[in-house]
Amino acid sequence: MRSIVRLEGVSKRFAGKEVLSGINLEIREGELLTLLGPSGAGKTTLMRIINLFTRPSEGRLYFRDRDVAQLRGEELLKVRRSMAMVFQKPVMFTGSVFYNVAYGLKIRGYSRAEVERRVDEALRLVGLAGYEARSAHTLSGGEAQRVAFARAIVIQPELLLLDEPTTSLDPISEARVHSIIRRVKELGISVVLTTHKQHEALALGDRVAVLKDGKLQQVGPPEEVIYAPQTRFVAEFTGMVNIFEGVVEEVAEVCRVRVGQVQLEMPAFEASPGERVCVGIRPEEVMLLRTDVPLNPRHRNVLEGVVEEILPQGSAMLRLRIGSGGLRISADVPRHVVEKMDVREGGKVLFSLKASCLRRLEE
Amino acid sequence: MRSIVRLEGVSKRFAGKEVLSGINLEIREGELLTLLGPSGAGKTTLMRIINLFTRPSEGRLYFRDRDVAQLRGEELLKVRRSMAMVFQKPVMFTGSVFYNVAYGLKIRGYSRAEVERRVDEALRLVGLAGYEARSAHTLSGGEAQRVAFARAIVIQPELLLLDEPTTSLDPISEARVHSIIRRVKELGISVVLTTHKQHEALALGDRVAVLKDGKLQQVGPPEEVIYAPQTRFVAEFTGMVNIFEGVVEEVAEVCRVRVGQVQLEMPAFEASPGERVCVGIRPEEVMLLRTDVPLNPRHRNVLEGVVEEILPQGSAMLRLRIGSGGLRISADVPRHVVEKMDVREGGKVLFSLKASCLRRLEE
Amino acid sequence: MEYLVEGVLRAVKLLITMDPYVISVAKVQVLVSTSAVLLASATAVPLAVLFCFRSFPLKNFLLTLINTGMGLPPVVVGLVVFVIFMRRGPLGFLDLIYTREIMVVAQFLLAFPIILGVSIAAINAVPESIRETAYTLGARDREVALLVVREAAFGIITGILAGAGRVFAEVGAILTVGGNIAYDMVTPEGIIQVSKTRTLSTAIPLETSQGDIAAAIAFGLILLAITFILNLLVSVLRRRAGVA
Amino acid sequence: MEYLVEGVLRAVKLLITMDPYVISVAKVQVLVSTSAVLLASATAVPLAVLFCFRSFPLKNFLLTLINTGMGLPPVVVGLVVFVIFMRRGPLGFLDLIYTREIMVVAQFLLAFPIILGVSIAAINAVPESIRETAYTLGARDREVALLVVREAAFGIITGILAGAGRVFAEVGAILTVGGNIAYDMVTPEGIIQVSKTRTLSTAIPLETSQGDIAAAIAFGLILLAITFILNLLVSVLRRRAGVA
Amino acid sequence: QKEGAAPEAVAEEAAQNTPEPGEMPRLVLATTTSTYNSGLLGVLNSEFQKRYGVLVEVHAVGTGAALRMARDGEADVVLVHARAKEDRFLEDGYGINRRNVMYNDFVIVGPRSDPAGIRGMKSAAQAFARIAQAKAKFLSRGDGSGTNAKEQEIWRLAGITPSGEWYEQTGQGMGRTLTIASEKQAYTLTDRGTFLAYKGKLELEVLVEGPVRGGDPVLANPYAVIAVNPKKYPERNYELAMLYIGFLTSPEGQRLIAEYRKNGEQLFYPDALVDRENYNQYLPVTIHGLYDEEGEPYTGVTLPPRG
Ligand SMILES: Nc1ncnc2c1ncn2[C@@H]1O[C@H](COP(=O)(O)OP(=O)(O)OP(=O)(O)O)[C@@H](O)[C@H]1O
Ligand SMILES: Nc1ncnc2c1ncn2[C@@H]1O[C@H](COP(=O)(O)OP(=O)(O)OP(=O)(O)O)[C@@H](O)[C@H]1O
Ligand SMILES: [Mg+2]
Ligand SMILES: [Mg+2]
Repeated sequence: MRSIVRLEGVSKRFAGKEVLSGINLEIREGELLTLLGPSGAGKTTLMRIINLFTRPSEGRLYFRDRDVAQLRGEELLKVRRSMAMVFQKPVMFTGSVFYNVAYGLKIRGYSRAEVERRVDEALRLVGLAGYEARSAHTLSGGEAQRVAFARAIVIQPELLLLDEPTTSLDPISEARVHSIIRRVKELGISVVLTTHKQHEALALGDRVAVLKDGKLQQVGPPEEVIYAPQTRFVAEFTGMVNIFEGVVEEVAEVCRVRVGQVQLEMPAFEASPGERVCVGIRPEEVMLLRTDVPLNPRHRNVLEGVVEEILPQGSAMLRLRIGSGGLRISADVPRHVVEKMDVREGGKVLFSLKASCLRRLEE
Repeated sequence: MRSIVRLEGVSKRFAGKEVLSGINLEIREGELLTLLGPSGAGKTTLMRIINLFTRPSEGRLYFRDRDVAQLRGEELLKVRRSMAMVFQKPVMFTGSVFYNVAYGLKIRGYSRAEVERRVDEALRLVGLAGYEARSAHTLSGGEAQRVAFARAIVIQPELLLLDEPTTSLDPISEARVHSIIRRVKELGISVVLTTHKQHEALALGDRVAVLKDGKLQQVGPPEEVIYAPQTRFVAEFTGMVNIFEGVVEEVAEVCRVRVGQVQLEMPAFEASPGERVCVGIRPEEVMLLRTDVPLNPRHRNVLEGVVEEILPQGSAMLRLRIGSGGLRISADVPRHVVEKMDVREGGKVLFSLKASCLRRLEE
Repeated sequence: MEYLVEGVLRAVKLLITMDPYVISVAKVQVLVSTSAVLLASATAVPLAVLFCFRSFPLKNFLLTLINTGMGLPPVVVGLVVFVIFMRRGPLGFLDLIYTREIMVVAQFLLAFPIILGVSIAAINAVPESIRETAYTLGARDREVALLVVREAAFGIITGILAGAGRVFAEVGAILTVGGNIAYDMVTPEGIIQVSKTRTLSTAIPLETSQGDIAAAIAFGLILLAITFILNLLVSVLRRRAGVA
Repeated sequence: MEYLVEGVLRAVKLLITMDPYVISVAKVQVLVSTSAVLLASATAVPLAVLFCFRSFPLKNFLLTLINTGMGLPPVVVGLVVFVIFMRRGPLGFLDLIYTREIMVVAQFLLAFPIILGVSIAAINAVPESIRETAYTLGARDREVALLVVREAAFGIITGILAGAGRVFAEVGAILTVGGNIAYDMVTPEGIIQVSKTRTLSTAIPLETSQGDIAAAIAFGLILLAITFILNLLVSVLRRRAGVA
Repeated sequence: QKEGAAPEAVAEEAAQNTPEPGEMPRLVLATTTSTYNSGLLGVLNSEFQKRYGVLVEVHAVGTGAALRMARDGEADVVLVHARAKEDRFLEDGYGINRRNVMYNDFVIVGPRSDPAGIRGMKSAAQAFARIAQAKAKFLSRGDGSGTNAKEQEIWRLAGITPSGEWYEQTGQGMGRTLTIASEKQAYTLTDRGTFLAYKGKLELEVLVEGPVRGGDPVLANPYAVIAVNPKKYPERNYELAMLYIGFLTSPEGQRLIAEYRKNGEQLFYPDALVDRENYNQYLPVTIHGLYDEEGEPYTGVTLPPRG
């Protein structure tokens, strides 16, 4: 796939503070790339750089293989006009919904008829047909968000930049926006979407880029990011709550790592004995074992522990916090399993950290 | 527990449109009540009524057993001063963080020393100690949210009203705000919190009140709301995606309901044969059955179906959309189960709708 | 009080009979003052946008100067313009003194700082996000400026109305550079007075100096009526445009 | 041009020598005009808050009236005040005509609509959420109003400066009600002129009519200098208070 | 020791030594602008103040407005120059005890090039007729002032009703009208005093002289002082007004007028003294609220002997 935007070694400093550093990232034609990161990670800044709003302090920015980082005037305008951006907190221009949506077309000099046709189309797409005459300031938050969408889509950009488009929406509106985004993608428009919601990044993105403190942590398809997090941060941010520091004791076909009083067996990785490493496992990969049947010898890393706390996790799962050998381990277990096994706070449980699910994480 | 606020038959109309109707709700001393509902449900309106901001069109509003709905002037002020509200989108006053937090104290005429002591305490509570001199307009969204908190808490209200306090926060900031809210509760302050996030309502609330189209759907502890939804809306909004309309065929120790070509067995409820009813089951309560071992006769409502789609659901689960006998059923199954059973799109599966999990829902 | 009553009656009568003198004087007023306001708006509003969008050294000091300019004494402005354009002055060869054109120049100088100052305050209050949104939609600087002006319309229009108020009511400057000149015309209906550079505002002190207070009040009322109609027009247009 | 140069030199000389006549005239100006501006601000700003917070019938029409008021011709305001307060007028018994007090009244009427109009525009731009937040924090109406004024400070101050600009430069009204009176006082040092109701602004046309254009320009410059210093003061205070 | 004192100290001291204007009895004089602008009133009023401790509050507003003020009871005494209006003022009962004070004259001025060719003409009316014939630019004050009234009178004498674009009305005071005439190189009628005061700044010349320089007697410009009738306005200070009239028409007052010079030129010619030896100047005998130099109530006025 051809790339539409490519960043090479892009850095940005504000008043000496490095907000983005050494970003290498490609946005491919037709793809939906989600940019996942916590507040302050630099997501908005990165979007603004792509939109030629903010000039990178260092590095190169290619738009369709042309270096555009230092463009000015009409040249810059031409490139910017092939993109559209929807801000985190969209503002409505004073005036009607029509005025808002038509704005980008009018300044491009489209004919009145063409403007009307396209505005109608765009409003239809976001499910606001018939809203043309409404004053934009009287819209609800969700409606305003969708008008902002229509305003951006109507100019038929090659690349659509969406900065946290669902952050303040309720689940129903969020689902609607997601389906609008999918429809936009079907129109062949490439999309970059920032979010701090893991589930959104994973559900929408063809690829997910995880950003933290201005550095790209990992870029890849959603499954890879969840199940093969490369860094401690990516692991934490995608919900891998069990992260331990330990010391490598043996490197062979499998590796053995000592964590507290426990030795864990896990898939081999490059390291030398005595090295300090960070390992992690997702809470739903911690398996409760029945104590009323003999232990299956297949199970590795079987530990005994005391349930310190049981918290609801979503609606179907419960999260057990288990203390074991100086470690605190969280396990997400379906409610009905917990009930069946009669697990209670203060009770003892047997569980296994499946060896194949344990992963080594970079700091 | 004594009630701090009680609403009796409260309705509110704006320009003839009924935004709240017949709300009966009690807020108990020391509790944290979450108000769950989609956008436009009337959550903000309800909060404003409690804060004596908006006068109900009908009904009574008691604050500590005193009818306050029609208070005016200084009397009203006195009651309002024992509450504090944080808006959905908090605005900062122009000036320093100190100015913002101190505002409520200054207008109450506290001494300079007392103001400084309390502001310091409040900023410490929200983790912004040392921010006093910062200009409030330069704060990030999350920081502003926390300053708004401090501004409300500093006056030591008896009741704290929080309107969607975490809506625009990333998960890390959200967790921080949650822990602040818990600390506030420990100070003995009662809290009402609105949200459209099911997980937040359930995780934080001592009780959850579900609001839709201005009507209270259900009020109760979180588990009750999830596992015993009374209405179709509560079920849908708390993630019960499998909802079917059917006809009662038999009412005995168990009920039998025909849905499409399928007859479902479920716990008894009051109805007469031939009545149309609505029944539902949570997707994680749909159980995949192994086909390589004989069927356990315990299983009720065993159906065969074709997997039409597999979607990621959170990070650990997959959602299977299964077509069966004219129904479309969603099942949330742990990823590793799906892998082990080698379920694929287009393949056949056997599954059971556990009878005890099927629930009747009012429209 | 009789003066007031008489003044009101006189104003009504002059308006009803469409007194040709009053009409010619009012015409000059409207012509000169609206030209000045339009010119001042056309220059001050774009400058206000520039002022708010750019940052440069001494910005605050410049703002203070602009605000000071709102207090330029009209007579002094008139004198300075006069001194520059008078026969022996550096621009005397243009032969503009005692013409309507030079009155426009003088009033322009009076309206300009007010419109500029109030517009700056109004544009300052428009959130930056409006500007940025326009840019992301592909707007040019000029288009962004227009949009911001539209958003600040309420305040800017207030500024323009304040500027208009000043020049419509102002005497010192146009009297000095315009000369308050009228002449008599012989017509079949008799001799009528026709304004050359006399305006309603400069006619008022003339009536006062003749001791005709009622006439002065009548002229003032007519002037106010014109200002009011202009204001009404603006407010209707504003609501029609839906900007504020 | 020589007039201009001479005017500047004369202004500098009058200031350096602290000419007692100029000082007494300037004192009256500052006294009268600042009183008028302060009074007008003290009434117009609260009214602007009320205007913005309340909705009532004919609100738009009232706004148009206020904006029209920005164009009240000073001479007419002067005449009307005069007619009301003159010996034979309804309030003649107060014996206020040709006093500084009545000058304050007249200038108050001129400053009031400008400060009101511009303040309304400024307060209109403050988001309603500011107001509501204050209420939830337990503020009384008065405290909320204060807060909103603080938020709109930049615009309101611009309005007050525009009002100040108008009255400091204004001649028509104070000339009519104040009479532009100065006394020749016979003192041991000789005859010195002392202002009773003469201000810098009314002294300017007097000098012009006496043919002393340079003196007129000098007085104008001194007036501008005073306005400038007041503006500078306001801008410093404003930054010190951190409101805008 | 006054020599080295800082200017502000002098000003302060002056302010201290001087009775506050508010404490002194006050006389309100409404007058035409030329008397004030020429500086003559300053001289007369300081002498009056020195002598009687009375402050004269001058409203220099033009003849029409001055008479209006007096009619409204806003003045004690008027000093004006428009005979017809004065007569109406007296006839209506608002004024009383009119006295001639002084006179000067009007002159016709115009551009050096004199396009209508009126230079040196002896008759003002004929000069006007020639200007009208040539349609040479002529500026009228058109403000109902004394000068304006005189101009109308001359047009009447010439039998002409001036109209058309050559005949413009400024509606302004003499000084400004002269300035405009100079800028436009137009003819105008002016009182000699104002013309002399502005001469340096004007590109105009006297083309037709008034009676002071032996010209047309029609161009005479007499000033009169009139007290406001105490019957109409009992609250006005009639006694002070009469004191002022007495002072202006006294030999002392007349001497000051005759001696007043501006730029070396005499502007006004005294006109009040009568040739009869035994003519008694009217003066009030008691004046309420007035005290003499010893602080004793003031009971009469003794004017210095004639000469
Ligand atoms: N114009 C600026 N001047 C100074 N610092 C800035 C500027 N813009 C952004 N920053 C800083 O850069 C960092 C990254 O900001 P950015 O807005 O890109 O984060 P984000 O990932 O979009 O966060 P959020 O989820 O809160 O929107 C923050 O620390 C922010 O304070
Ligand atoms: N002042 C008002 N005038 C007219 N309608 C109003 C007013 N305030 C609220 N409404 C309407 O009342 C309904 C409920 O509004 P409310 O703000 O209480 O909802 P909400 O549950 O807080 O929604 P959200 O999650 O979007 O904040 C909406 O349909 C809204 O349009
Ligand atoms: Mg951001
Ligand atoms: Mg809400």
